[in-house]
Amino acid sequence: MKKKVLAVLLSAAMVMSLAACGGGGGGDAKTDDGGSAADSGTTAADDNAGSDDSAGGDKGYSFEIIVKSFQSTYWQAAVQGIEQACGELGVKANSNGPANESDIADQITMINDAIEKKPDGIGLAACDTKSVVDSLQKALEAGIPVVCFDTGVDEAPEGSVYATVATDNEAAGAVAAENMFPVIEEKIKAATTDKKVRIGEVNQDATALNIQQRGKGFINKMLELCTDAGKKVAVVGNEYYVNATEGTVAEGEAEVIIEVGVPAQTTVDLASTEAQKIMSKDDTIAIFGSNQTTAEGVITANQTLNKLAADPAEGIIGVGFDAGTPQKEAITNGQFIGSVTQSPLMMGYECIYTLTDIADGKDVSDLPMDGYWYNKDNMEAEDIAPNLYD
Amino acid sequence: MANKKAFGKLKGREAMVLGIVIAMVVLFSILSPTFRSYPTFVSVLDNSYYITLMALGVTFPLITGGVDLSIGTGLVSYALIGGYLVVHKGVPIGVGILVCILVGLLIGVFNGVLVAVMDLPPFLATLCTCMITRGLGPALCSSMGVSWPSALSEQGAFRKIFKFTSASGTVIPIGIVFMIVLVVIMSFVLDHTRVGRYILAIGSNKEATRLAGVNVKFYHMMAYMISGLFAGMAGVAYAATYATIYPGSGAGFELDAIGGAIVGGVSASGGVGTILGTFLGVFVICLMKVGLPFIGLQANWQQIFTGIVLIAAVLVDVVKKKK
Amino acid sequence: MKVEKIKQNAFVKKVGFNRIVLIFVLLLMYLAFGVLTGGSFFGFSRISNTLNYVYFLGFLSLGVTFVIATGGIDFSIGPVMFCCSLVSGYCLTTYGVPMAISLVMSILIGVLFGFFNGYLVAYWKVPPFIVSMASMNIAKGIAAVFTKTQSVSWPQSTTADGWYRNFVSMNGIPIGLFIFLAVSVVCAVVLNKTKWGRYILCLGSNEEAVRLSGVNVKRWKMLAYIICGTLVGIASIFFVAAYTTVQPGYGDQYNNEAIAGCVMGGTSMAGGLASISGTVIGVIIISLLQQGILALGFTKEYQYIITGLIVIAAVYSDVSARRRKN
Amino acid sequence: MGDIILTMKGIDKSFPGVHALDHVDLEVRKGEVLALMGENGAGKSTLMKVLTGIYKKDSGTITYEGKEVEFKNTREAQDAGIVIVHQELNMLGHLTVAQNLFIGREFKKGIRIDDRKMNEEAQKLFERLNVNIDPRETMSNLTVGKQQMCEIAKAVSFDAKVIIFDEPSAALTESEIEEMFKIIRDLKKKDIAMVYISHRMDEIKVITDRVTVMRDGTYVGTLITEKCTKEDIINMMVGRVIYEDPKTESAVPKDAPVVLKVEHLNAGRMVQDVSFELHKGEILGFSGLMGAGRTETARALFGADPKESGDIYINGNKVTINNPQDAVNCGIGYLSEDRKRYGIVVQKTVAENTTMASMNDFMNGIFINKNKEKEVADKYVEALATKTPDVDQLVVNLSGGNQQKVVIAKWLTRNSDILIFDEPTRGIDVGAKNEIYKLMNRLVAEGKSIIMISSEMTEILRMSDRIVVMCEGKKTGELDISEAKQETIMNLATREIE
Repeated sequence: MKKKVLAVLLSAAMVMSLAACGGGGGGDAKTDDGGSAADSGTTAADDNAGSDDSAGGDKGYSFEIIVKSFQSTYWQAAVQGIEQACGELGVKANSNGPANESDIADQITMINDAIEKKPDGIGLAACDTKSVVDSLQKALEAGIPVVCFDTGVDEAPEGSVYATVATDNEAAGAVAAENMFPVIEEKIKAATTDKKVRIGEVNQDATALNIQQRGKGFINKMLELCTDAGKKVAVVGNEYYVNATEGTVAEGEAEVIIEVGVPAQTTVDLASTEAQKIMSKDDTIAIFGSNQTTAEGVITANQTLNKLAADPAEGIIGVGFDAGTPQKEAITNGQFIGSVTQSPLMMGYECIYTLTDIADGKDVSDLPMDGYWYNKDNMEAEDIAPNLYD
Repeated sequence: MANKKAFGKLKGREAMVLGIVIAMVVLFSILSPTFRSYPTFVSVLDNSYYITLMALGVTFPLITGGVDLSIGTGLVSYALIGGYLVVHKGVPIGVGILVCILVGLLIGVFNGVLVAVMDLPPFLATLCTCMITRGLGPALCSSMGVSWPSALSEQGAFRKIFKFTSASGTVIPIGIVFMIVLVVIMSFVLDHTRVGRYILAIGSNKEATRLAGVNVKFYHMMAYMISGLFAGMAGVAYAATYATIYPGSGAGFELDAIGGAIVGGVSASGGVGTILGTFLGVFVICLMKVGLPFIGLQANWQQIFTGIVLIAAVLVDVVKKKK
Repeated sequence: MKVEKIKQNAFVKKVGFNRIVLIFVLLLMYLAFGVLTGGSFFGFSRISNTLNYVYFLGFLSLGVTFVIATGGIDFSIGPVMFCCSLVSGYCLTTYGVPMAISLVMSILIGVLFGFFNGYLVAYWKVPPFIVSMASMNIAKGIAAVFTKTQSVSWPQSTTADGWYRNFVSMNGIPIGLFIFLAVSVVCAVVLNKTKWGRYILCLGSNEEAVRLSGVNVKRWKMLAYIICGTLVGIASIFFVAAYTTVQPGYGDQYNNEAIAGCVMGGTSMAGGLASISGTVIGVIIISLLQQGILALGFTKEYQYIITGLIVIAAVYSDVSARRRKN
Repeated sequence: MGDIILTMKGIDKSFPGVHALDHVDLEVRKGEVLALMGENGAGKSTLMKVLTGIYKKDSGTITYEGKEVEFKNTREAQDAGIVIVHQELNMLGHLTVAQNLFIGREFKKGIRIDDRKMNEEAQKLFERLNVNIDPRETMSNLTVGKQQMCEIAKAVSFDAKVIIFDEPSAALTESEIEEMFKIIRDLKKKDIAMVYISHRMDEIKVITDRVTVMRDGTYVGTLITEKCTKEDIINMMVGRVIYEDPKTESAVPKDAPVVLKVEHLNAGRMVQDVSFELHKGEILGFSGLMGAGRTETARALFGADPKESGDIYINGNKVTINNPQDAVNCGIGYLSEDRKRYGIVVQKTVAENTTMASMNDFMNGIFINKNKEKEVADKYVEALATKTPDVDQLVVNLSGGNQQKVVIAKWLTRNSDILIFDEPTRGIDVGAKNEIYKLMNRLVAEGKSIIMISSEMTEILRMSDRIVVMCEGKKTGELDISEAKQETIMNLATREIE
């Protein structure tokens, strides 16, 4: 029995000591990245922050930032922006996020936890737009202002969300379609019912609203462009997207097919299987991966298939979304003709500025962010490069 | 005479699984023209490497009558740690790979100590390690996703271990050669060395093995070390095949590997199993993963089928035993 | 001599030494986290907040306790829970099935999976580990196929159908706590005071002896899985009542936590020994641990690592205690 | 008789609360078979475990081949030439015979295990011992007897100088025992010393040279086998005289009604066309050698194993018994030979085990009526004189005889009229044995009927009213106790074996 008590006590002690040393390590790692990109976002900062903040100064506010996860480098970039803004404004921001973008439950816990800490404001990138509603209500009751970034929460209780800093995902998806279309226009025009052409899209599991919107934005725009070109279009694959589009025809009658593949889980291996399935079909002329994971799935699939090419005559046209090293390389070496990027860094950055403004008692408003098209030629451009995180 | 019968039975299971693999290939090829192409063949292999490696490793704990649930989250963790060192700390790629494998081995030792020395139920002990490894990688790499160097970059040559792309664009899946070599080596280890013999013996009757003067704890631990080592290697294979390692993923990978081993005839109660069987069993699982989308089924069906195949595989044993 | 000692501590005997240790650990942890977080951990709102989001885990743990009591394991509880809320939620939002029926459906789907698992384990003698691995895949697959890989959001509290969220808490009254405790009491009664529980525990300890006593062991074994399935169904209701949204393809992570809670409470993986009150305390310890680690400002990763280590410590103390007894 | 090879002197060993060995002496000579006898718990196994290094002795000396030794583990003892053939078989069912023989000391070629050489060596060994076993056969495919031979062969292969047999015959058939004795005589000629632990008096007489008797952890004395009688040994073992008077006449009236009738029961190789009747108030003995199919018959009758055909009548009515539930509902109770596996749930209390088969009588609505349960359990603890502090005691803490009483209580609680006792006194010491016998007699006097399967001839002759003899799955005879003699039974039990 004694031994048992001892074991329990030991384990308790273990928690404490682990917690103590673990905490230090985590903190260090984060501050490391803070200053490195300090010069990148200044133009935007001037636009927004106004003259009285130009000196930086020490405001002493503390904010809680909750991102979707740290899984992809996208969020690392966002945190970078946050820390950059913090440095400039002299405020503190504590970032946290679940292990996986699908851990809705964990994120809720984190938000509630953040509210308990009674910060001056909360910056939130919601994993799921519906389940956070209750927590936002709590924040409202506790009088803590919330700024949503990356993803807006449509059903938020009146007055809880002060401003939203987010990409218009439907428009961003459309950007991908608009840039893809001219390249493959010839092929689409040549398509007949007997000699169909196929455009693929790989979407991460259609759970998060913004990826859904992105996917739909792409499909609708492509549909519109093809229909304008006088072609009959069918959407096949995942039933959600098939049912969500209008103005399509049955697969047999169509000249252009848009095929949507959705992997069962957000893993690269399943994403690449889906991409492979579409790319190995003979009539496929183009493919779009609608976020970092799925775009990398397309690249992985191509490692075997070797079908991606910059010229429609030589192979399949690839378009991606977001950034990350593999995707940037794919663009450089001509596998992708380009990608759409959001500006996570700017979103994080603006989020802190907005929060500080609220704390200062200023009026704030929503800040829509654009999706930028980037390709081999403009990757180095000043307004693009900072958003192309590794 | 009786010996021949026993031998035949063992072969029978492997032959059956091989038959299933062939039947699946034939079926998918008939149903989907795009399936019967060389690239698809390569991609099935691509998807199989890390699962094969995990399965080869986990066969050993399974044979002792235990299980190792930590390999899935483990391999992601190891790949993260190795990749983090390479990408962010400028460590040479070789060292990164070595670290990846060594951390795997280390966790294997940890599992071994829990199960063999401290005598914890393997299921529970490795479940805990599964949680620990899930957190370990992200914690050490400040939660970042890591992209190992791509095939085109200077350090990306390691990816060619598994898939060699010639200048003309022909893809040669040399990974499969390594897998076969490993299958031969591990078959030898299992069937013709002390380690394998004692691991089989432990699975058959641990107490009797102990009384025979065998250092049971050591060999029991060895099974988990092999499992950890192969999980480390699976981490390398995973990093070589896929572009980016995302922290927090990996839960559930182990089930593909364990499922493959079980389908291949490893007994869930220990004592029985062959490496060749495991190897073939993995292909049943992988073909299902890659093949089902090709024949027009939405991705989710593969999970339902995997479940059914697993139960079917075990039922074959149950029915056989009844006879 | 020994007898006397036990008599002296009648209270200890009644409550059980294990539970006293557990409660002690619980209090210690609570205090430690409270002090470390500068007191913000002590508040009532904090506690009830925390609890609202862990009831589902409690139900899962209760369910899996029955299965582990038979010497089996159920690895599919998390994904099955998601399958329940996804399928019934999809019917609710897409086909306009009334809320009450959807809730009943959630439970029924859980029961169905319990039946499936139990039938395979008890009647076809497939090892429980494999059965649950399979049914985990099947649950995920069915949920995803049914919902076309879309997440499902149950109605918000402000809508007409939002009343189901009152199960968790209504106007600040922790209804969920009452329901959870009530269900725990029912479970404890079932396990300790009824024929069902008696047979489930006995067959977990020595199935053949029970069979040769003329007991239909298959039926009782299956029953344990069905009870588990029912509780998983209930858990699914509490999950959506707390979080509203469920997405297909997930749920595995809750297996570990639920099993960990159960094992922390002293239920033996070898079967035959199970305690509902232990499970309740165990699951609270696990949740408190997770909340506490978050409150200390650590990321999720540390929570995984520490939970893993703690469970190892708990199991080791249990195993070594039992080894000394023999 | 050869020189002394092993001497243990003043061996003392205590466990918490138990003085297991109290200055025990033992002396073994080359080329002899020394019987080590004593009741259960006398300390025989403990002594042997001390010898082979499993336990560490508290004091005393062990002299082996003239040198004082102290082995740290079985491996060291083996290397020195002292090997145990265990009571419970230590085989690895999934491995082959040769692999089993050489486990822990495989022949190697580099890092490769040389299986071929192992097979050859095993073959040579078997030839030397004159047994016919294929070294390449999977162990679990062998009969229990052959497996035992493998164990002995393994001991021999260690170049053992001292071999300890721990109840080697428990699972063997008569012919297998004979085969084993041949090997033992062979080994004797090779000057190997053997310690033979057994409860079977007849074997002791046949095979051993000297008998050392232990009682309650102490050394009682050593006798020359040839010069002593069974009674001498038993007296030394128990310190009190046991009367093993056989029954001479059936106590059952001729016209007692038939409560159970079994016709043409078939269940696999071990149960072929078995028919018999059981009268009210009768003890029907089932005699035969190990593996004669008696237990299998009982299990098939009880529905524990599937049967192929056969009719069962209870009190003249035909009944269907497909599983134990049916049997229990027909009023049959089965007390297995292997209590721990088939009889009791050791981790549960006496009360819980008592009511296991009759839960429905203890329900109060949906709840278990624990008061009534305790009441009934108390009643049987008293009636059967079960030694337990209270009914809340876990059964694992009770001794074998008392565990058996709990199983009996279980069936009495269920009101079973027909009780099948399968080896009711196996593993139970002599004192407790008599109590079980008394109890059985009391039960039949109260109108119960008993089928008793027993391998002990004295038990059969002492308890039965009638005797059914089985051999190789067939019923070979049925005798009234008045005409039953050891020789007749033995004759029937071995009739088909030439």
